[in-house]
Amino acid sequence: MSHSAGETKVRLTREHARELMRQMILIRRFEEKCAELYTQEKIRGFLHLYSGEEANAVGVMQALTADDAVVTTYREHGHALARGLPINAVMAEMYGKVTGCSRGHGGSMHLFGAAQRFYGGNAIVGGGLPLAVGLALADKLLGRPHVTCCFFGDGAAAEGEFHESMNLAALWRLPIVFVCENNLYGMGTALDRAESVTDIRRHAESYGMHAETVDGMNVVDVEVAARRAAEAVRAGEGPRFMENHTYRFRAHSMFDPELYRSKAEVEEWKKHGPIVRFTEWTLDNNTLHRDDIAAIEAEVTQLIDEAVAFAEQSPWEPVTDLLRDVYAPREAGGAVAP
Amino acid sequence: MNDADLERQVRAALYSVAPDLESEPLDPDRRYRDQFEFDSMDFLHFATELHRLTGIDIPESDYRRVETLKGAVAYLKEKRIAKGGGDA
Amino acid sequence: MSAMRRISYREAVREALREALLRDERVFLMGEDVGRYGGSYACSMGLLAEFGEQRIRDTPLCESGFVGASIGAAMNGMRPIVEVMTVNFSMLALDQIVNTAAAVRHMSGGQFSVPVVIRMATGAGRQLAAQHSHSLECWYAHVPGIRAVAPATVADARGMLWTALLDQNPVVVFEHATLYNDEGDLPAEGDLAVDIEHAVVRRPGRDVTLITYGGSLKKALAAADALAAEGVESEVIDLRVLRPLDTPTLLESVRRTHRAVIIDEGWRSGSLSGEIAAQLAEQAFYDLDAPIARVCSAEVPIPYARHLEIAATPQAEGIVAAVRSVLRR
Amino acid sequence: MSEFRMPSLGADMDVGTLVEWMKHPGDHVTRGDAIAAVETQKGVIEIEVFETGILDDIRVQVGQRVPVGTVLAVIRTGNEAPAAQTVAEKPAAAARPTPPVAPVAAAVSSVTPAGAKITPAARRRALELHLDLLALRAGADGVIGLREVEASRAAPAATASRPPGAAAKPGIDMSEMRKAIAAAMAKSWREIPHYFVSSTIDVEPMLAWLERENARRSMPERLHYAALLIKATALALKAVPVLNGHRVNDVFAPSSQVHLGIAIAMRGGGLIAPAILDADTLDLADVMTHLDDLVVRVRGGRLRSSEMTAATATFSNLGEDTADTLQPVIYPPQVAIVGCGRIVERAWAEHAVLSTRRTMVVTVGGDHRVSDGRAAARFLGHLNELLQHPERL
Repeated sequence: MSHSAGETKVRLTREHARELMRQMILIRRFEEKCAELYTQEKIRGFLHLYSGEEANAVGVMQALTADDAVVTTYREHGHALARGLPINAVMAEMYGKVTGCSRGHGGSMHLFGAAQRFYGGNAIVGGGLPLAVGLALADKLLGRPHVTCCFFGDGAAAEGEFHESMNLAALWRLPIVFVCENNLYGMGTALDRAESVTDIRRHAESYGMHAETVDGMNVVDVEVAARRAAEAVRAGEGPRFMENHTYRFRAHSMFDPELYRSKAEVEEWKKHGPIVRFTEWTLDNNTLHRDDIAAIEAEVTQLIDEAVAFAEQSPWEPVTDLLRDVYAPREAGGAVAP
Repeated sequence: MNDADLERQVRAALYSVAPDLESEPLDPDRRYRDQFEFDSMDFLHFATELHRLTGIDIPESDYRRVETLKGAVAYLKEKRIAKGGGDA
Repeated sequence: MSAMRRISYREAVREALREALLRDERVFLMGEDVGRYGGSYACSMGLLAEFGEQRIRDTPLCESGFVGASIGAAMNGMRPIVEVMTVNFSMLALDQIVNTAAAVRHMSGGQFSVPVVIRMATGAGRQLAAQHSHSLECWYAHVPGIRAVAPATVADARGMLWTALLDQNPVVVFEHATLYNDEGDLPAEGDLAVDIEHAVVRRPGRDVTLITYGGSLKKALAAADALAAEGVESEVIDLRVLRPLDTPTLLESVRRTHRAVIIDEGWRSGSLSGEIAAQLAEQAFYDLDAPIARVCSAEVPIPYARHLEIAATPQAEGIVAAVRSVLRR
Repeated sequence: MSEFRMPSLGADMDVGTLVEWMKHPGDHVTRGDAIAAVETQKGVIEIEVFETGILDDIRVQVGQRVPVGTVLAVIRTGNEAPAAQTVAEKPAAAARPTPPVAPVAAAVSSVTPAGAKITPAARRRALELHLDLLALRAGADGVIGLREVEASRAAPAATASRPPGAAAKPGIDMSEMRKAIAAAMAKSWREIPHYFVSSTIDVEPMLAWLERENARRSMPERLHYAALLIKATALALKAVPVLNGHRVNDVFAPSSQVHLGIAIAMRGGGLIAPAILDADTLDLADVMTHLDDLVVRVRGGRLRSSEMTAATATFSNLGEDTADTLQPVIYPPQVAIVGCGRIVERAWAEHAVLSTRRTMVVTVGGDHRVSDGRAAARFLGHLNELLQHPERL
């Protein structure tokens, strides 16, 4: 494992390694279950899976405190679980049940968790970036020492909102860590067919922002880079940008024949998947043992089974509540001009 | 403004309320309501119209004084003098 | 009479695209994932191989940019067909469509036209929740300078595109996403172009006029079938063109049936259904034998859960109930 | 394209004489505009257009007398091309048969039974068929639609024939008006078993308040005591619903609104009772404004059709220098009428003290088929109470 990263050290204890492994496996198995449930029509709508990219969510979240904010995309199951949204509520949301983390209103693409400051999966490409700018602006104005972490894909870099947000964040020196999960394809369009400059990091640099490229298939590398970025941001240095090179093992969504890439390409990347690599590395240096991983698998399987049972048994939102939550009630005690 | 002018104003107010009276002979000494079918609503309209034409305010207690053509002319004359109004 | 064949709405769109590309060299297709991916709804599958990258252009995710570029290309001699994945995403291009495409002809004093065709999927029904399911056609139908059409049948999906390309004005085409798998019969050969000016009576009837378009047409027809069993003969009108509205066809029908039910997947407030109701009230008031009824989406962003999505959007049962109410049954 | 027809303005109107076109061909007309004046038995009434468009193709000329329902002109709406000039005798389009110009036309009312809703299509169809809207029976849901109109058409009882009116001449034809009053009052007296209940009301507080009030008001804002009586009558009617509404087809339908007909004498004889709509909800200044306006227009011979048909009860005030009591006759299909005598100073005993007071005898004429004297007495009690506190009106 090559974490040559200098100033920020990660103490990779056995417990921490086990936790990183547990989270990545939880996300992987959770999504595999979702794919299965999708084919059984328990889950509907679009289902965008994160398989192969788990190291990014798991690694970055290690650098955040409970008070930091997270904004993400429609491929956000991993972020939600790594951020600590209850697995039962996430699974129930996939089912559309009222016990879901968004009461079944949002589904796979719109997981929200106010308690975790998880500001949702946004299904408009690039739509989360200006939102993150605003969250960070508010924290700055209110003098809070919080960081906003904004995840997005490589496809977003082509949107105007990406560039507008980079500029605003840098101009106002806002406390944001931008995490571009570059998985090489915006849906079915390869990066080099969508971007004149494929080093997305360079876009951020052009706005005067510190940016670095990270191996997004290596969870420890991601964690180290994220801690470095978060510390700098928290120290008041303005926004930071991470371009994490990663790869999605599964199709863009469940309904995607993958005409735009070869099977061989996918198989080659799978050999270097984040779980495969972290397993090899921890076994090689005896941080973890095969028994540990078997135990994690067993534990995760049980959690997922319980989550499915919870979702199955959960009630639907009554249709009479259809119009619930369209408008917020007036703020209590708020002054109203006569 | 002489009496003839004032009489013209009174007649104008009267005929605006009841155009059909224009062709009828008008006895200057008799109350309108005794000569024509002229009720209290008509009278109110007449008084208001006279006020509009002359600018003179007629309190309700003076209504009795403008119930005839002759009375109305005399009343207007008196009020104009009281106001110090000339022909300006 | 030529032989008939059965094809899907998706195939009809693809055939229309192919025909346009073959007939007019100025035509090119542009949009997100229209090439390698084959179109997010697979409408352009195979076209990249046949026509090459110059004419089947994958774009980055930059709706304002590529829609704006199509406007420029149209003003400069080309006939672009742009695909925007969904009407929700078209909001990112709304500035270019409304502030430029719709306005250029008028604000240039007639010197420039914008003969672009912008296609987009619209509507709910697939549990895609609040950022992929809305019916915002009304916003485009609000804007002078734009022609807005909604092919609801395989024949219209096949035939509207060519006519739209002949139009010198920006034409926005709304394809309801629940229609792509529907099948219909088309002549095997011949000119399949159809007009994009008139509404069409899809089912004649004497008792009530159901006015609808796009994805709601089949629901209205299903409701008409159910009502026929009760002895109610519904006339079903497919608007086809959302701007400019073919009001005479609507008036002719309502003056005969004296009753109108408008089915519109858009929200009721400030909607196309409201505009139609207003026109009927203005021009056919004395012919009405019942208040105009509307079946629209509930005033809520479309929810994910299946039962809530169904409850939020027009359904045949609701249409039947609305018809019964205007018939006072 | 829509047709502007000779409207039916009352149960007793079957024909009308066009006396004025207030707009010319090619003029723009807006829904609600009075565009023509029609002479009826009741005088010249301005008639409104219910369409916005261009007045096109006038088919009836000034001086022509035509049955209700006859197309007077065509209103061109939208972007339609102007109609080819047609002669007045042009037969009506087949799709919308105009009524035959027959010597005997059916009596048609545009008044609907109070409380019933009639659809626009049904109203037009009924007019085409010369059906009396008052005779139509609503469906179970209280609505008169095309279905009910067609059903009534099958039942001939819904139509009533009336003798044709005498030839008209422009202006207010007093003999015609006398005839109309005669017909309506004879029908009322023949069919309605009237009862009369009277009270002498102390109007001293009302007049004293009014004198103070008028002293501080500018002349155009001054109130006539009739305005206070009208407001108080409307409020008292609201409290006694059995006096306020229409009786049609042996069924009394109370009205939730009080549209108070105001009997206004024409100079030279005759009486018209157009309504002040929702009189109970207006403030005194508004009542006064409406009253002024009605008086001026009645005496100028200009009324609007809706004012002629809406009244749910009628108010009649004899006025000053007249007589002590008025026993008024009900105007059908209404079921009550309130008559006020002149204001007279009378000796007044109260709390064992004798004084003089200005007083007025108020009489309610009621339809005994619908209400009893007790209801009228209750009304008079309310009215008296209201008039003792004029400042609250």
